[in-house]
Amino acid sequence: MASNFEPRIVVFACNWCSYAGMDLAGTSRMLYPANLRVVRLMCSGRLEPEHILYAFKAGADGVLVTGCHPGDCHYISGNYKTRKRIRLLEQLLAQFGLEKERLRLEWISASEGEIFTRVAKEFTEKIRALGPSSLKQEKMFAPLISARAAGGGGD
Amino acid sequence: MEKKDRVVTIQPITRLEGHGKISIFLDDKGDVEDAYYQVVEFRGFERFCQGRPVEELPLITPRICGVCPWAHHMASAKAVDAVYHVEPPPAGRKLRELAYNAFYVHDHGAVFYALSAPDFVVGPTAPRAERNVLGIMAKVGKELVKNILAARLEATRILETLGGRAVHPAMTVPGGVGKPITEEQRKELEQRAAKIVELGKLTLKIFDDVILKNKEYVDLIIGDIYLHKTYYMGLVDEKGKVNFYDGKLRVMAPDGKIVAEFNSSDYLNYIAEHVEPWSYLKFPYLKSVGWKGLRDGADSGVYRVGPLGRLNVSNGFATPLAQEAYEKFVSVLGKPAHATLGFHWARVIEIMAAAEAALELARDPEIASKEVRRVPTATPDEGVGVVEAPRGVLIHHYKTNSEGLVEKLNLIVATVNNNAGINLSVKKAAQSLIKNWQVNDGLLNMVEMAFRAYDPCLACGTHALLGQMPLEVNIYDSKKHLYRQIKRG
Amino acid sequence: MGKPRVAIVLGSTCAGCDYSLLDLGPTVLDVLANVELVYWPTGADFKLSDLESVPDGSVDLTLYEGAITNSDNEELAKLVRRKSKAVIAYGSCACFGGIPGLANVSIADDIMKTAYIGTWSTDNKRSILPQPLSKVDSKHLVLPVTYDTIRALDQVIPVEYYMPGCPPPLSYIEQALVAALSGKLPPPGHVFASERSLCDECKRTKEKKNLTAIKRFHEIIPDSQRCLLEQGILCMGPATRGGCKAPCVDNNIPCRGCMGPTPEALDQGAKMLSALASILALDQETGVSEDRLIPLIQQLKDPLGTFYRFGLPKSMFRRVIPRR
Amino acid sequence: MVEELKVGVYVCHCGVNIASVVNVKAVIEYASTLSNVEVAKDYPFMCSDPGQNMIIEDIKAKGLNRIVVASCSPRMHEPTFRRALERAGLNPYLLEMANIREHCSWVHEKQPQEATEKAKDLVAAAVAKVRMMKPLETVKMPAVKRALVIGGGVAGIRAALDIANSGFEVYLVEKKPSIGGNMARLDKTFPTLDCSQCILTPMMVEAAQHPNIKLLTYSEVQSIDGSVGNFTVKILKKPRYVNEALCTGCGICEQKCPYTVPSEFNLGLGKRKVIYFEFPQAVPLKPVLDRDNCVYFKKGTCRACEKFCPAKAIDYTQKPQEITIDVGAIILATGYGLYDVKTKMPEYRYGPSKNVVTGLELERLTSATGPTKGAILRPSDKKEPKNVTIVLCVGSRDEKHLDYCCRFGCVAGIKHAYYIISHIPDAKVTICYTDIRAFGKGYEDFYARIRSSDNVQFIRGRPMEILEDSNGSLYFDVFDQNTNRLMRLTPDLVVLETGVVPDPSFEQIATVLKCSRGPDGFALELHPKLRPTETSVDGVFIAGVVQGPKDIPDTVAQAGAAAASAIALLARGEVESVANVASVNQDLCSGCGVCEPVCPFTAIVLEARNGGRVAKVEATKCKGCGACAAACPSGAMTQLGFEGKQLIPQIEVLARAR
Repeated sequence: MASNFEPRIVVFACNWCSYAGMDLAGTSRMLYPANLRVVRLMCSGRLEPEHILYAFKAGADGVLVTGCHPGDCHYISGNYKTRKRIRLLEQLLAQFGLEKERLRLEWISASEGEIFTRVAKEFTEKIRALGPSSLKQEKMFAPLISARAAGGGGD
Repeated sequence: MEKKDRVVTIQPITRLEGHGKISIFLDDKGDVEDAYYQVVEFRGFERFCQGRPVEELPLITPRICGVCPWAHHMASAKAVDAVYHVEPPPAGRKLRELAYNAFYVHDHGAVFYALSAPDFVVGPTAPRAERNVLGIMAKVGKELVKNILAARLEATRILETLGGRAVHPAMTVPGGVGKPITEEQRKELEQRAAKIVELGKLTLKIFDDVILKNKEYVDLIIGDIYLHKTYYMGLVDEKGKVNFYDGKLRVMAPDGKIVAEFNSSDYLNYIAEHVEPWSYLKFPYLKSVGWKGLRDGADSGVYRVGPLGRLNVSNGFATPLAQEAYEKFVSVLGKPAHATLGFHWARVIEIMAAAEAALELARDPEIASKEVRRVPTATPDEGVGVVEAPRGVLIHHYKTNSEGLVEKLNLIVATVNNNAGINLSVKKAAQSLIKNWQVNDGLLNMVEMAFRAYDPCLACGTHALLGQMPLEVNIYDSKKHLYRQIKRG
Repeated sequence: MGKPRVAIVLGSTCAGCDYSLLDLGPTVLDVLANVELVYWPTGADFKLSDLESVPDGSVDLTLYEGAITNSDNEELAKLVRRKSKAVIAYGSCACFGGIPGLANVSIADDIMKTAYIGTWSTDNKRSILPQPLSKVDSKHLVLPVTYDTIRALDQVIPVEYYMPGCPPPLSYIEQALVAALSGKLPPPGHVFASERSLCDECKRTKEKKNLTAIKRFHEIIPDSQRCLLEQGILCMGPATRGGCKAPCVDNNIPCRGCMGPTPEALDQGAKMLSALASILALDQETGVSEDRLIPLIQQLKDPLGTFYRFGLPKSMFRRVIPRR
Repeated sequence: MVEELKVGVYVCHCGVNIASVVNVKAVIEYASTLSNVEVAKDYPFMCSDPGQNMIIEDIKAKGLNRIVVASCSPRMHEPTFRRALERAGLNPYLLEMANIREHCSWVHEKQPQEATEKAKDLVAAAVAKVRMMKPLETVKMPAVKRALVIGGGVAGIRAALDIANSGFEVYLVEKKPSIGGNMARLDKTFPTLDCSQCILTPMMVEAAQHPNIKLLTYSEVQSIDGSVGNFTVKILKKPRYVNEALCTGCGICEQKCPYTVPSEFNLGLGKRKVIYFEFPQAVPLKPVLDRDNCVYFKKGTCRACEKFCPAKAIDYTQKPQEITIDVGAIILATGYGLYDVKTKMPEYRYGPSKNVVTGLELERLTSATGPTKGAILRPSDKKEPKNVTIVLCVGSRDEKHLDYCCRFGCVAGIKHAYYIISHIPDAKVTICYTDIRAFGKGYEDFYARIRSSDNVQFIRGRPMEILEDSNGSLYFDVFDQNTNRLMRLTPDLVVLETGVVPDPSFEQIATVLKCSRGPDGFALELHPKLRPTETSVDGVFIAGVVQGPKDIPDTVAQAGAAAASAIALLARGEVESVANVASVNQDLCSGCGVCEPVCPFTAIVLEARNGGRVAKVEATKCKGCGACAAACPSGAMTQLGFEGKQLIPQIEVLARAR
């Protein structure tokens, strides 16, 4: 039942901007849904598409990738790499048939606790509305044959 | 009075590239009431090639069959050329043809020595443990077999030089081939081609000595068990000679009349495919005659392709040694030759023809030209590519969007063309060989020989892959209770 | 010890792997002389009953060729597992699903309809599809069940070794057979291929990896000396195991990844995707705005079919999500 | 042999910050069920000495070899607990923190259940990762014991002197002919009203004469390469056309030069010669020949300066000179410029009307060395203004212009009111203000003193458009929010306390240094509170207004702080790499070369290896971003401490609902 469905959301954050922004949300006692779980990296540029696919495979209903605003990367250009990778990954995920809304890229600066809080709320609601990710349903991988159209049959 | 329903199943049908089974139904007298030759697997390249960039298909479709990957590589390449409206420059085309002829030797050679020969060299009713390459070795001696394998390796090397790999090549690109060859490579290819010409001669001689000089076999070949009067189809060049790579499709009626000759791109006006729920293989037939069920004769649309088909529809070969052998073939089997086992003979003649053609091309200095491809400029749309696969006519037909992404495709594969023919041959052989519960290993093998003649490549047929099941004769009562079982071996 | 007992069995395959064994030439005879072939239907007149009749665990080495696309394949896989001490996933299909694994972009029903109803030449007004069980004037004919999701061998049975390649390079077959003959098979999990990616053995010269555009290989005539990727042609070589000696790349045709992912990769496609995105417009990346980035990325026409050409069933997601 | 994993999990209450929301006991219980967890304990304040000691004791007593601390953000206390591990003889990088405060208890106050469940996940994820962690080491490299200070204002001078006095060499680079910066333009400094020159000049001279300071005036930084401890800097010294070695600074050339142009130093209010001293107290006291306006360079005649120079120091052939220096640390002190009121705020009529001046211009009009020799005369008719309006926050605290406060405009404005009434006893001054921000030491007294004067009135409001009547006198309306009255003012001089912006030269330097800037263009400090003098680039520090508007005391204080940071680095004499560097498994690397161009710090080189290539990481150059690891198509490259093998188990736990 979608009503009691609680989305699982994995967040990837860079240490310098977005993770700090999330810390700020905390120190400012801003409230957001408890559905998010953060993986801390030094730079969003470390994040591999492989990790995102893994998160979905492991059961994430949504993945939120965050990094410094363009121009602000602590390592100069990591976030530009991330942007290119995510945009290309989106093309691939579309072919895999995964709803594009399940993967989101946001720039969060160290001072944008409020923006993160807003994004966290929006994203959680978006995923809640989408329902559980089909990748969770083991039956998707079941080798069984789908019901055939009789199509005339034998006689 | 309940009618008993009994079935003999032969699975797997061994020594062919593919996956099929024969179900033979006995009536209550123990005679064959009906026999079905089923292809039991399926993949569906027609579906998963959709959405792929069309220039990738010559790299994907060869995986339909690991035995004749070059046939799919070339048919696909020609279809893609057509889609992009680009023609290879002379050197590009000749390199393709050189590779393709070398491939014929490579494929036919393997088929004859590893798959067909045992039936004759070792003997159709010999214990099956001996009916294999080792059995042949025992008969003709290890040295000869070694030489044959070594000679065939020359064809392998030619394919490796031109396609990178002998199995699943990466050679063609839209408008030609990926890479030119050097003059040094051409010389090397020429030497190798000369060696496969020798293999061609040797093979003709072996066929002569072992089979044609053996009355028992000749009777078997021309005898009624393996005879079918059907239509035939094949590619011929402007002189009406056999051409494996290109030409027009010619159709010959059972009485030898040429009833159609058309550009391969018009195939849809002449060929349609019938579907049966009990086989993964479709049944193509001539539209002009129509599908009349699994029957032979002039009023049934059933036609046959492959070595026999090619020799029947053509006026022979462009090269001397092959032409000479062709004439002997006609003198023995007539024209058109309806003897199914004639496939074997036609096959060894084609080894000769392919080897000779390969040598001619390898001697042509132009193949070392640097201009081997043209970059397409036109907007891609639709195209058909047809070649003679070793097992017969092979059609690739692609339609793309303006970006060259495949929207729809159609594949009519050699063995599929022969599907109805194979069914006819199997049923007829079974009926004449199995009588009054007489079902034994030797007889069943002779039933298998009926289709082994076609060398049906079921991998191609279903664009699907092999599988295995036990061979046994199961006799059921009408309630499907097994009350008798004959296991081979 | 006596001759090693070897079986070569065929699942869903084009037969190219074991057909390529003939390209060993005369060596084949030595192999045949030195091993006891328990089962090899392509080469000799074996029936499955022969394999069924040998004691469990009595086959020293089984080469399983092909993917698992139907119930027959699955039964056979389970049978050889029972009979064999060691099983090699032989060829890309057995290792990763191979080209037939591309069928995981769809489901069996859809694929059937496309092939038996949708094609131009098919005359099938009654929309007949092949059926697992069908009756032809009172006679019952059976076909195996085709699965919706194609699987690699080790997704059905445990596998000791892997020999990728479409077909596998013959040198590795020789390696494996020699090991079997000497009774010195490597530790389980061994992959008969290079540990490094194809670039290690690719002869092309490499300069700076900075792609200003992605080109399809029919669009340009590449410099045959320089790295194809650096010329904008997507080559899977960097993300693909070596061992094949790069015959395709040598012919100016980009690698499509048949040797499979490298040892550290969880997902061959994702690895290549990340590498490609990283070096795309590298020099202008700070300047390239979103709206200019997307068209640049969309020059890659078919990410899924390119990144997972031979390995969709072993990709992280294993298949495209079926539309329900 | 494989060591047996023994994980210790320590959950902090942080007083009530965590414990009042998260059920710590439940987390402990859950943690103790996780694989390899030897101990799971809680404590009110894990970061306190007793808390740390508890961990240290357990490590020693129970032989723990992996530690998880669930408390506040790792950005807060990771170093603390790493040191604790070190004290216990454990490699400090075998630690993983679970942020159950900022990311949990504080943001889920209203959902204790959910918060507790989340805390469990975060702990489990930390355990999953820490189990895969390996000991890490850092790499050391000698640092060049020399510093570069860019900008010769009061901040740069102070920083240079502090470094020099601690015994290290300093290059002080100033783009203008003289050091001194904006402070040299001021007449007096608030609130003490002591003469700006009197306190600045001694410092300037001390810097010029200091044996450890190499002064490079009239020079600009061209490029900066390398990294902390080993920067290579190219500096372009512009030609003065005066041989500094020969010149005695007698000034005859300036007297004899027949041509004059507007003086930059006096902001165009006065004139200077074509060969000139930037200002009388210029340091170094060497003239500059302004080539663009020099008749000799234009027409080839004149040469007056050359003729009269007793030292024969004039050298028309001087060429720009490129100087390359190696330094270990860099201090940016490029200071500020004024907001371009002329073009951006035409409503203030600055430019069109000569009687609208900036605060800095008023400083020159008041200065004894200024164009009017210290007599406050309005520029249009050189008359003493009797009715002066001073407008505060011009461009500042204005979302249409600069949304930040300039932090000295208010008190400067008050000081300027003092200038007027002290120079012109019968003058009336009106100050239009938004708020009066007189926060500094002694500022409030000073403000009160001026406010109590009968000649100064304060209006709370910003002027509407300043207009000029036919005979050039100014008038404008302003709404006084204190009295709620619309007032019309008719001043004969308007002084604008304009907003400040980073000096234009900073942008180029920030770019070559790759050091990040805030939205307003000022340098972005590494941490606004804890590391205010450091930048995103190791070994590059900031002093003064380059980091944000400041008054002189704050500027000098920060200059000292920046100098201290630089001194600390130089005194250490070596730089240490980060521990989380990239690392390549050369057995698996095929030398494809994807990683090399991806690295922004040129830390990856491709070495030849039997016919092929293989990647190598220069650890001291690597900053540990991991971009190369993510780009590597084979997985041969990874980032220590963030290896795929370590991240995947963590992701697994966080993605899978229990």
